[in-house]
Amino acid sequence: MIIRPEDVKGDITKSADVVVIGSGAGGAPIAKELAVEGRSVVVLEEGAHYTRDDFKLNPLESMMRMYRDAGQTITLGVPSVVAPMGNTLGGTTTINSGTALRMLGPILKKWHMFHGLHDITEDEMGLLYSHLEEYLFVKKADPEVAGPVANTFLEGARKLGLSSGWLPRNAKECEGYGSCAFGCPSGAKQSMDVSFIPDASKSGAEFYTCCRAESIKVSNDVAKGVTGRFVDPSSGRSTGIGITVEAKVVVLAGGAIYSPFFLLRQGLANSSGQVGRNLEIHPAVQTVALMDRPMDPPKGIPQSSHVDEFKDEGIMLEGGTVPPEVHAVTLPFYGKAHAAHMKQYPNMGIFGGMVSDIDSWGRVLALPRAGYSPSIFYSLKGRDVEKARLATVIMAEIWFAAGAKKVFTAITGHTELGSTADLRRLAQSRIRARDIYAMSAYHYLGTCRMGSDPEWSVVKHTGETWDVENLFISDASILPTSPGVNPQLTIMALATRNAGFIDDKLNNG
Amino acid sequence: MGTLHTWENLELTRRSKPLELSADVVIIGSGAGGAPMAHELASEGHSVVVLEQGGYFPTESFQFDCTESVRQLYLNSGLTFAIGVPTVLCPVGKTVGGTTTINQGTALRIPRQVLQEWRVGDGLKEIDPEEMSLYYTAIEEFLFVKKADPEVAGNNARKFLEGAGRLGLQGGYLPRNAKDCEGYGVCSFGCPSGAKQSMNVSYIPEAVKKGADVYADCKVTRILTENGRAVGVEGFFKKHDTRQKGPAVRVSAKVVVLAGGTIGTPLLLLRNKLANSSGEVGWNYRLHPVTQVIPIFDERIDPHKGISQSAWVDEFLAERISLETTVLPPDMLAMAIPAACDNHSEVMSLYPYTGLIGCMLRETSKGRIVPGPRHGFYVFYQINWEDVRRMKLANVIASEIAFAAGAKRVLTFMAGHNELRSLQDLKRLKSEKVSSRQFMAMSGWHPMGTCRMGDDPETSVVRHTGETWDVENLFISDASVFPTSIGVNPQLTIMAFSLRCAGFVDEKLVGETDRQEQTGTGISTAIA
Amino acid sequence: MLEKTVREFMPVLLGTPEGLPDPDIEGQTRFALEYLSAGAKEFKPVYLIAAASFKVLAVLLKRKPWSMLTIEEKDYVANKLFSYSNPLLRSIPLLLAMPILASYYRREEVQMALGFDAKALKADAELRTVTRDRDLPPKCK
Amino acid sequence: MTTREKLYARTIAPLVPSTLGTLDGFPEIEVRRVAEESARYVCGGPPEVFIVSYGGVLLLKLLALLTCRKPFKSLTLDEQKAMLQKSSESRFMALRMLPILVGLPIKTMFYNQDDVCRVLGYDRESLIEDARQHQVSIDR
Repeated sequence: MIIRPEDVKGDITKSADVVVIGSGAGGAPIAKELAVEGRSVVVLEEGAHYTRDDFKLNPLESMMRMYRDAGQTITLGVPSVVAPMGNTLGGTTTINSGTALRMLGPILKKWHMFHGLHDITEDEMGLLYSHLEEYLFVKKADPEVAGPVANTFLEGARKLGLSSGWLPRNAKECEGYGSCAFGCPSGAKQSMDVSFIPDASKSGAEFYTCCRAESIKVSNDVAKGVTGRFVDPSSGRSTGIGITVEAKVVVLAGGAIYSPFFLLRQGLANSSGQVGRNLEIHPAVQTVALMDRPMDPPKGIPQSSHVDEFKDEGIMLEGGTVPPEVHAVTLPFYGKAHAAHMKQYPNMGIFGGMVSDIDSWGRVLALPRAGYSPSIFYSLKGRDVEKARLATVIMAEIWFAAGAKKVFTAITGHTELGSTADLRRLAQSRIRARDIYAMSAYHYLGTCRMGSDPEWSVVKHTGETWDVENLFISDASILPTSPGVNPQLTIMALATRNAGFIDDKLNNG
Repeated sequence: MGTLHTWENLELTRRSKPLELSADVVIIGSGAGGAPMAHELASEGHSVVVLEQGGYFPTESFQFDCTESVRQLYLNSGLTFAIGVPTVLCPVGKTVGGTTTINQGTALRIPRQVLQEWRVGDGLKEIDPEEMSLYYTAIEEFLFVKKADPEVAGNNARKFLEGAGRLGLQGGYLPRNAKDCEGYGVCSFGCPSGAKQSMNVSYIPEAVKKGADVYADCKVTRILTENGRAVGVEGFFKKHDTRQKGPAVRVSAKVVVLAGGTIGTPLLLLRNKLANSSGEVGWNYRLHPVTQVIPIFDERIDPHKGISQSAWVDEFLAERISLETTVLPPDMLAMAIPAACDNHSEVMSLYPYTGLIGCMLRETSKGRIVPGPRHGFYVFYQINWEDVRRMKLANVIASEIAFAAGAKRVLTFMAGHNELRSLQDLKRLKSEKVSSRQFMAMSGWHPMGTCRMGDDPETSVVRHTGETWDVENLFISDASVFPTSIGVNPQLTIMAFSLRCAGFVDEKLVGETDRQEQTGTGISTAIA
Repeated sequence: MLEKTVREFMPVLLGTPEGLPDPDIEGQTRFALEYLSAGAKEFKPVYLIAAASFKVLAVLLKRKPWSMLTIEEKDYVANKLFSYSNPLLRSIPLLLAMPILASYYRREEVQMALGFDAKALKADAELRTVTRDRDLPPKCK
Repeated sequence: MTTREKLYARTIAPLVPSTLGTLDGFPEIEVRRVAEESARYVCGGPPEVFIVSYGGVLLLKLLALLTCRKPFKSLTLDEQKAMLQKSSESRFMALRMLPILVGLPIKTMFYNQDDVCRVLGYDRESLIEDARQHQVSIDR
């Protein structure tokens, strides 16, 4: 069952087979798989538990409640990237757009070749993916419900002959309320808090919400348990009530930013020095099109269509409509000009292009800062800047083919493209990383990466860390490179796979 | 029936009188850009004149002597170097049949993504992929294109594909425009058996049969224009290997087609100050930089036996990297190995045990062509930071394939990592950063992009039809019209664009003859 | 101190949106402060530094004391700063405008004018209950 | 042989033995023939290539003078080889490329000779004969 901080009176000490830190795409599947196997599972989740009644389609309030730093986390570096992260029961899956894509084929081959992960075979992943797709009701977005923005963009892409289509989403009977990123009002999106977590708690798993894990107890290189403390959801300060859990296996699933932060604070499992390094955030650059007909942006599914013509080259274009108050911040105007453009918001269409970053440098550090928050350093470099420019050019071309009057891009000097001549000037220009002003990222990964070589990786292919026995890491941080698409399904697949290994460990442990 | 004229069979001497010609179309250059168009227009019944600055060499004249054929068939006898760090060797053909006579015969279609990127990023929406595949099938059928035959392909290709297979990389034998090839391994120096269907044995003889006149040893210097329309060209005969200048030549034509190649066409335009309102002529020079990795096996490979370029791995094409096997006869390999005295001779003594894997990039770096004094020219090309990283990744993959294929040592020509004896050295190479100064032997075999095609006059030189924006009836049909590099050997794509451009030239000619009936004034009368 | 800054920059960065309801300074400032305190701890000091540097740059650009500058001139300075490719200069107006714009465009009546009716959508969502069992058709109360 | 080719052949001749390195099992190096053919090859190219190549040769000789304080010709074969080896492994790109640039035509011309190729298993006559029998005609 799910325990709220109010129900907890005094300090708690428990013992269980497995303790999981974090209930996102990495933690919840493990909790459910092991609970169904009859193991006793305790999950500590730092965020609070919100149900669909609390989601009232008001983005800013839900951001203040369910996002880390109210959605204002920014990476330090050039360009500074807005990096929203979930901090609620169900982790980031509660506040993502629900796109459930399988990882690209060539990327798995690269994992074999460059990271030595030969044990993760193609058909094993295929099995895991099909099981998850069936369990989460994954099906393609419905064109009628998707709304005019997605349909118009696909029309433009088809006119240019680019391979595009509707995205598979883990939504059941979605009616297109347009606010997946702020909690699905109708509960259609099968995020963790409505799929894995209820099933896990039915089979006996205990979820402690608003409970922040402090440290992992380790004796002669074997993880023994976890100590944590309950925090007040609104202010983030601790309420003084502690919790300690003894367990045979400890699973860290805090996400690609908070797992390494947790390990670095305690100086754990970092003999290779790779914890926190190799951060990839799959940054996205956005274009806004001013059409001549009303597009009614907030209605419909924000992320329902995609253009994957250039997915092998690391560019994936996906929808990204946002409500007015979030969109207002990204327009490249201020004062009178801003108001004039915002008046035309109903005629605006928004689309995003994600770049799978290979050259960029990213790192998570546990610097002394007020409050419990890591410092994220990231700078876009080389080929990724090129890809960001190419993604913008392709999106602008598609918008013009779909009949846009103007296209606003996120590249200084080319913020407003009135005609294809401006677009050609952008296509031929060579921009630098600091010319891109509004970049956002949603898929952080790679900070405790899997590998076959203890010098270059943090965890084995089973998810267990090289240095500390019985300490597993199962979230986005173990992915060595970006899967080229939205990683939520891949993280769940690897989590389910790790659950199998944890089960074997418990059998003979 | 047309004729193929050369310096000899016209018995030209310094004092013979100037030649006056007139035709429907004059094509400058007989390479992959000019020959298919000449054949297409000649079979449509138009009178076609092709002027080629190089000499004509029948198949019998190719005698396996590489240095001799390099001096006869290559521009500047194969010694054109691009100025930049590192200096890049840019071998280009100067003979009847152009660079196709001295290329390896690989006939690949343009990758789908690249064509889409052109249609979307560079504004060439009118190029329709289905239409292009029609041209490709027509050319492939005309040039007997088929995959290299494994028995004839040689041990180097077999070993390479074995290694790639062990790593699970997608690859295979290359389609080649060769008919019953016996694997002599000297394609880059003139195919001795005439098996390689380069232009000088395929489109040019067929075009001559259909009535086209081809003039070898004829250098074009001026393009004649009349109020914004191209009406003819001027040049002079010059024997290809001596400095001896012959009589002048003037050809008046309804349509002028430049097919002099990525270096020849911009030089002609820049010297005539033509079609350069956008200022783009000569810029955006691309060349597919190539570095090579030489694995040394412990069993005999005999690289010279077999097809020189016959197998490739296109697994990483989306990351702009393609690996192709290329083997060279001993003297060319000696030229390609950048090592000094003893270790050079040591590698050469192991020649029968060496293979060679070429790593080619679809680069994003750009260069420039600048006309120099007295018909000379300078090439500037600087590889940028991203391509250096890609080149290092390509070398790492090639070395990994080589080790998987059982190589004992792998020579990668990067200073500091000259020789990889074990996987340990490979790991060190993987972890270290490499700078452009460390590349010791880089060459670029596919020059492209100096007269870019586009839909906007300010940033491109020619329309999608191939006609220049500024000068009417002046078409460009060679690799210089490619907006970016394409990642694979471009000869088939150049021919496909040449056929496509021929369609538009034919329309223009039909329009021209109707205009003449109405106004009753022929072009030639206006000139005389 | 923070409240004075937010109130001061509200008209400048918001502009006078004709056709949309006029800004209610009180409510928006209160929400902006709440939004600022909910964010990262360092956000408030950074916000004050950004406001100060905006004023200094405005005086330098316009060569007039800050109090004499009209709304149009401040507006011009904001857009000019944003056109630079130097990330630091460009982030000043972005940072200052974020809470102000968010606080204005989250109000009910402004969203109704822009065609986004949250209440109606929430009411419609209430009717639907999505269950995880496969065979039941969608229930609509 | 133009005057330029004679000049180039004369200046490059002393470099030939050391550039080719120790060649056990190969026929004797005919220094004159290799030098003349390299000169003919380099002078066939554009004038800039001749200038750079000839300049390289002079620079190399100057380098020998500076480092070993003796003109290149008077150095023993091993000293010459040691100097070329050291220069080709230096950190500076210019010094690294110098022996390679100068050695390029010499190596090509030497390994182009028929007798040397035969040692490497590349028999030109038999290939020519074989090609003559396999002439391909392109009748459809």
